[in-house]
Amino acid sequence: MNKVQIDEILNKVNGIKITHKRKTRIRVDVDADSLPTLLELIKGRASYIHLSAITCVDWIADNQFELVYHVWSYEEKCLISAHTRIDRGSEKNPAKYISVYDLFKPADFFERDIFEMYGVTFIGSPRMEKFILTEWNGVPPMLKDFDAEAYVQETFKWTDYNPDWLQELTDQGGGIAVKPEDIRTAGNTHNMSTHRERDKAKAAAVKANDKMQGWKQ
Amino acid sequence: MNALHLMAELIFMPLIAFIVGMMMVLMMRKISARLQRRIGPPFFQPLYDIVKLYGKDTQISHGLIHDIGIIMAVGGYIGAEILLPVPGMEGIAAKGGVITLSYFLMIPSLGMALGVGQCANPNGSIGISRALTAMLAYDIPFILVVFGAAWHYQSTSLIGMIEYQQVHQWGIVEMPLLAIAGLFALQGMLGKQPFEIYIAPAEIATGPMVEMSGKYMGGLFVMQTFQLYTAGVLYASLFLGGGTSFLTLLPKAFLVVALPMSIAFMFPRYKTEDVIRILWKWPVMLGLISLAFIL
Amino acid sequence: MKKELKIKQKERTNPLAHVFDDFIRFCQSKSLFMLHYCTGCGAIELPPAMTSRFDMERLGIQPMVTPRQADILLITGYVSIKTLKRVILTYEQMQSPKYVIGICSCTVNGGMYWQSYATAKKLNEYMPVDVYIAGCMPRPEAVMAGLQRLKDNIRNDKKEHKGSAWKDYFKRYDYYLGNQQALFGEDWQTPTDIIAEAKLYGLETEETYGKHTKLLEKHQTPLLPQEMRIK
Amino acid sequence: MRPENYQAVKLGDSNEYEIFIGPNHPGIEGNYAFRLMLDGDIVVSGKADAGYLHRGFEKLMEGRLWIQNLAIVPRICVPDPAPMEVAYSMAVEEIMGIEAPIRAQWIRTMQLELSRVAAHLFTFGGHAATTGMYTPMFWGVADRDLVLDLFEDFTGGRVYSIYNIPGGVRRELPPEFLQKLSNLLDYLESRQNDYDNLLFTNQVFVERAKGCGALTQSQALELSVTGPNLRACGLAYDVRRDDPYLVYDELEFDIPRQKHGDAYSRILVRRDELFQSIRILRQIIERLPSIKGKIRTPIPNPLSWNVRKGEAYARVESSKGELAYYVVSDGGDKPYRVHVRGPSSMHAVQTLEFLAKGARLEDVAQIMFSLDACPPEVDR
Amino acid sequence: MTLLDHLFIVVFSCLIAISVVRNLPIVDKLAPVLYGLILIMLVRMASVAYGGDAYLSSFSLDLLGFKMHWQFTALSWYFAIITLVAALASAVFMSGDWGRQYREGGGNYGMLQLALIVNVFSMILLLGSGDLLSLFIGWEFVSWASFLMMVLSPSKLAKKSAVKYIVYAMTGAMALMVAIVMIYAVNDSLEFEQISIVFAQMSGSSQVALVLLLFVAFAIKMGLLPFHLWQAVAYAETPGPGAAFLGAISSRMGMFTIVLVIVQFIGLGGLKSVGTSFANMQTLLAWVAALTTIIPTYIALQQHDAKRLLAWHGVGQGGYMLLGIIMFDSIGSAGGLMHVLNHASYQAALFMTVVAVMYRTGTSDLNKLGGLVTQMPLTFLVMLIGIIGLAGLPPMNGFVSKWLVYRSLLVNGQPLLFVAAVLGTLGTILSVYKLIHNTFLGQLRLEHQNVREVPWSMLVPMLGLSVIVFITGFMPGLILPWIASVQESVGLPVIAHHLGGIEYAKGGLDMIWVSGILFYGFGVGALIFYFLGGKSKRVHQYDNYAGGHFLTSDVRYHYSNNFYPGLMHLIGTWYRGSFQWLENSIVSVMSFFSVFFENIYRAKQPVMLLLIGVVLALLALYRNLGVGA
Repeated sequence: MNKVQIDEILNKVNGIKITHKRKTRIRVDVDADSLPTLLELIKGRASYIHLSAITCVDWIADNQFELVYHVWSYEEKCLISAHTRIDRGSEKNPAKYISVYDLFKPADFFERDIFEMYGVTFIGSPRMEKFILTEWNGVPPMLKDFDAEAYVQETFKWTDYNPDWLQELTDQGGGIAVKPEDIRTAGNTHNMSTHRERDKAKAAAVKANDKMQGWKQ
Repeated sequence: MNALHLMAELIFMPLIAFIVGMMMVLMMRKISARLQRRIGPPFFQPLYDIVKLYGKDTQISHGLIHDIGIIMAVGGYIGAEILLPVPGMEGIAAKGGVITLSYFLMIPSLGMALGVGQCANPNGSIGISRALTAMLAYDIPFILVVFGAAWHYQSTSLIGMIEYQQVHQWGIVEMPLLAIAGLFALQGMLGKQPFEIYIAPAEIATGPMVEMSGKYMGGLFVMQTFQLYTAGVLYASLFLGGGTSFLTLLPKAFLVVALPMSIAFMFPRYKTEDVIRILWKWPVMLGLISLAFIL
Repeated sequence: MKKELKIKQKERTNPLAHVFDDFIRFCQSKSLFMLHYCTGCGAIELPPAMTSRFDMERLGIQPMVTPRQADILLITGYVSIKTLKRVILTYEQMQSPKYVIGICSCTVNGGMYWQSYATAKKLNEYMPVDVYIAGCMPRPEAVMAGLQRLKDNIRNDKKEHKGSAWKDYFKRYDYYLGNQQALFGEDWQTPTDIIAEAKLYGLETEETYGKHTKLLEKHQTPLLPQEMRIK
Repeated sequence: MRPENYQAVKLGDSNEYEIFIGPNHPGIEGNYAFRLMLDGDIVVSGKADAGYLHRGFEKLMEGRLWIQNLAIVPRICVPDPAPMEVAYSMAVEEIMGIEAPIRAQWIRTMQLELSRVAAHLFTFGGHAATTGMYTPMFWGVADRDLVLDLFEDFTGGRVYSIYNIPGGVRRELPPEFLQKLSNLLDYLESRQNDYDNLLFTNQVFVERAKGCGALTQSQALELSVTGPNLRACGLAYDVRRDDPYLVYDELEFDIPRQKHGDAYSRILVRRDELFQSIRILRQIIERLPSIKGKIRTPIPNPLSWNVRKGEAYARVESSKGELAYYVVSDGGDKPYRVHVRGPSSMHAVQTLEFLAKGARLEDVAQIMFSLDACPPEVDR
Repeated sequence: MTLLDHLFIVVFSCLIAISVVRNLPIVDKLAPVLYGLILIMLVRMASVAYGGDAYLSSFSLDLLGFKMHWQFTALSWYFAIITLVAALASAVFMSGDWGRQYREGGGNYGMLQLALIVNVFSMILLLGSGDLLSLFIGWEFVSWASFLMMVLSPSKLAKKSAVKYIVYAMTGAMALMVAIVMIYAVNDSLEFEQISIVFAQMSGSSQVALVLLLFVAFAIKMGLLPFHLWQAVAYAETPGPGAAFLGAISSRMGMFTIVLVIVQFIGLGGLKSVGTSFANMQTLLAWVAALTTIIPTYIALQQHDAKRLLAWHGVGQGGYMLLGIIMFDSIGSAGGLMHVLNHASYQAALFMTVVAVMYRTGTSDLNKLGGLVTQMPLTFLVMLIGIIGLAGLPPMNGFVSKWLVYRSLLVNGQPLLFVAAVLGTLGTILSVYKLIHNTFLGQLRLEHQNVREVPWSMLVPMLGLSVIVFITGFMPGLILPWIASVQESVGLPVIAHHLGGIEYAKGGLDMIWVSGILFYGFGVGALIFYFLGGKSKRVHQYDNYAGGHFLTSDVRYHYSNNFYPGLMHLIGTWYRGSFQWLENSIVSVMSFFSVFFENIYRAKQPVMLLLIGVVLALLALYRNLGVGA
């Protein structure tokens, strides 16, 4: 199957944008509605039977989640990455999408992973329950508006670090020459100043953290 | 037999068994280390382990039967050692004989089974279920061997058997097939690979030992020393002519224990049904052929 | 330095008691069973330390399967919150004297996962740690050296008091419980009754109890052993 | 746990009972758990329980510089860390549109194959230990240690080498290194007979492993099984051959495969792969001295390195199967999103649950180890 | 009036008394007293068990021209004393709270009491029989008495199994009758002595027929292979202490008649003369015995119900008795005979423990129990002693009798039988561990959290029986004189015994020493345990290793079902394969007959009398014909 033939099959999907990145990589962008059709099409017509991964990307600025389905064909030796964007939803009305479990069995794992890491519910996925984060009660942690660092600073008092044995070493003239907190503050000003929306995100994260005070139940 | 002599035997027979058994444990661990290209533990390691376990500050018990199980396991073997004659000490071997001894050897298993049962841990219960099944497997060839030996020596008393062999030839010369069957049974009795189903750490997390801590575990370690000693000395008495002194008996016993150990670390474990199948096939066949010659 | 807490333990009157104690301590240092629990990536350096090249068994150290049988709990690297709960359960199920060795930098202060929302940072807030072996990850030689240090600590415990950190868990249970509650929530409860154990073995001090143990008593489902009774 | 979990409840009428394999259990690989519902010794159902090793890697990487992330990527899979670095570097290179110099590519290939040798040696022992044979573990780990010595020699780290960098590798090989490598390969080949006698043709082991956890090819494809596990089902699929990266298209090697898809086929595939890797390494030893040149394409100051906007999906063949990194950059100094597709995330969850169902309790640990699942790849 | 007459009168009056007061509350107190009275009567006759002469009854009865008479030999006395001890224990057991619960549950308690005394009466009658006719009548009585007890349970299965039993029993009775007729036809006499005389005169094929007929008759009662299928279900369904009584002694009446008729009057010579030298009748019977030890034991291993499990063991242990007695030497027969008493003692105790557990928990399903040891420790103790006895481990009495049987097999050079016997013992160990594990050990279920120990009225007989199990194991010399007298009276070689066991060239047994050493070992073990180790702390069941997981209450963490899966993978197919056709064929034949007999059963007692009448009429007819010829 050459480039033309695969394009022909792909073009059956409405509003598709095909990018041939290199010989073994094709990027396609489709609407959320036509993605299942596309997957069914390339699985049935072009032997793309190996679902390599499903990735979710949180485009918080656009208020959208990008779902990327990486599908490989053992015969064509080519990987199609199907990109689609869905609405990011809100806390009350979380994002929803349709499951592709009936097409690809491994979608069970990836969709469950996205469910707990991003909070996207996949309709029709067999096990929409927690798997890795069974003992985590906060917001889905991979969301961009969850600031892990702020959360850590608040939960773990790990920087005031004075164990007995360290004190003994310090008494003998050894120990930690530069305190971790000094390094941290220095590092912050130097390295992280380039982050575009650092302050904005930080503020949002603190807000989110305030909301989820009740996670330690 | 005067009372003093008997008292001495009651104390020294288990004690010797314990000390020799610890050396056998050491030998076992050294053999495994050598096969695995290691150095292995120091000489007193078995003693350190047992003292350490008995010296634990805290330990848990799941109830009285858990305690009694360990007492039965150790006590049953202590009783068995007194039924097992060694040079210079006959204990009460004349009052029981080899059938009684083979029954005595089941008491520790039953004791351990009871103790483990009260732990309410399915890993332990599966281990016991497997251990009892393994007992069913290895006891059939073992009992054939005992039968053959008793018939051949025309005695069920181990003293009589040893005397016969001292006068005539060793049992292994006169009944080689039966002796081989006995080795098979021994491998099963010691619970070493390929018949190690009831410990099986990767499946049931050491099975019966799963809830044993401190002195409970220590009891099982003591039991292991007795087990190795009993197996070695019993086999040596049945087939290798026993011994007139410890100098002649103990090398035989060590050799008997070393043989299964050296093949054990080269094999994985069989599944339970395969254990029965193997142990009921080859050693039983050998035993029956041998019995056909003897009878 | 934290103050020395006295436990109400009976004086041993037997003149040979010290000899016995020394002997047992000597055997304890010579025979260490370590728990087979790979909590993190540092576990990858334990097989080399155990197997043919470095052969831990020649030092009297061998792996054991369940916490009941083991003496050493090796925390091999970062502990996620989910693991930490299991580690605490496992630690409480182990029988004293028990030792904790924190391997890898992550057990010291979180290591390179300081930023992570899912890992606990300082292990000794949740249980007394005997020896830390820093490094990411420490080589087998370092692991062996750490274990050797632990052995020395146990043997010289009478003089240097470094080999009985496990008593600290009973003595200052309230502190450790407090840290655990802070992380896992107020109604955190393990099936092991540490307070009853401390009472039974005479290891309780005034710091065994406190507001956190009160909180525990308030929330817990009492797990008393079934007593054998005839009537 | 919560107090309500201890309040006694009435149990149902079912005679099935539960066994917990892991996290603290010798029958589990790493810190992972598997809950079994058993009837007698037949597994009625198994449920994987992950998250014990969860560190939030993908979140961590979003908060660190491109170059900082190199320090943590290998920690995703401990027994076989090298493919992680390489895959990450390859993904970043693809976004940046740069390519590592040819010599660096050869060195990377060598690193990957050495890592594969080490990982397979480790796996044999683990697999054998689940059936009760511990000697291969002692031998295998000790021999793996010799490989780790070489790693230490040329990267400075025994396990985590952090040797790669987007654009190439950090250091030139030390002198005499290839000779040492050649000696090691001689030694490993001389051990082949010992391993065959001890493990691969051991009658009892063969009896235990044959038919244990058998997958058909169509089941394997349906479950996205990759790597040696897929090749054990008869499909000679290998990322190195089918989606070539580095210099694999210049190397000669076979793709070993077996027919039955059971534990024995899987371990045989790994055994054959070990010797194929040795073959590849021999070719590298032969050709590497003739390939001269730089080992690194220069990149800007890594502390303020903004990778241009884009995304890349880099795949490599690790010892466990197809490993992929999906990296998205929004043009900042940190990755916008990194998704790690570990091969074990397919093997350790759905495949394991599928194979455990109806299996015997004796076989569960063997199935897991024969799949060579690596839990941190699931948890990340 | 001899002592035997007194005995009969006392037993008969007890029967009358209990049948009169059976529905009054006083029967609870009266019944144990009456059984005690009978026991005292038996003890007064004890001289017969120490080498004294047999007691003859002065009663005799002329029936259709036959003179029936009764006698009490050492053999009769031995079985009678076991019967009475079992009956006394059962009566005490049901006299208190158990009986109350049984009544409240809608059970017919009066009928149960009546059934028990009828059983005792009929057994005494059978044991005292002095000729073939009184034997036959006693035999019939025993069959119907057991039937009376079995149908008491309201369950449908019980009724069905009781009918199945009576079908078998009638078949046996027919066989016995034909055998009696065969004997009678030759010499016109029904005295026991005629058997050996007649047997010597018979042709080869008649000898085979006679032995087989007699054996079939007795084997059915004893539940020997291949007639074992009725027994376990029938006994297991019998209510409470009735099961204990039946399981302990009822089927041993078959053993009694085997000893009385086959061993005493046909003898080793007779059995060996039948068939070829390679496969004679002794070999056949020995193999029947061996298979009886193995097959029911391994069926027991598969049971989920505690009572069934025990009942199947009851079948299996019968094999040891026959195996011992069929060896015809002093130790073997002593072992076989002694096993009757030993088995009765531990089997009754075990049944009672199971009934006690049922009394408290309402179930005997092994998958629904567990962890009761803390709640019912004394019951556990009794069961422990009982299973050690049943498994035949030292120091309990089961060990002594099994040891004797083994020793005899060894002396006689029977390796295959020896292995078969060991196989049976090992299977027993496996299944009794399953019994005690699933009942008393493991996880305690929520619904059993408040279960308490059973009341003393139930504990006393259980403990009493377990004391017997232990004492006769510790000092088998208490029983061995009785055995020796029995051996003497039936013409077997007599065992040389002392208080601790037996004397035998090249390896005897002294249980006082053996038990002493065992307890010495336990003592040292306890010393090591309590003085060398530190204090231990009791923990809750949830504080348990679960792979590092938290064990919570919703987890079923008790391994009970399919307890020996490894073994079942190997032999499970045999159950389904090779035994199934046998059982199927017998069951289908039986179900065909049972329709017929159920109708008879509906017509009740008159039919029983009718049947006896028919049998006797046939007998008379045959006699007349014989005279005529």
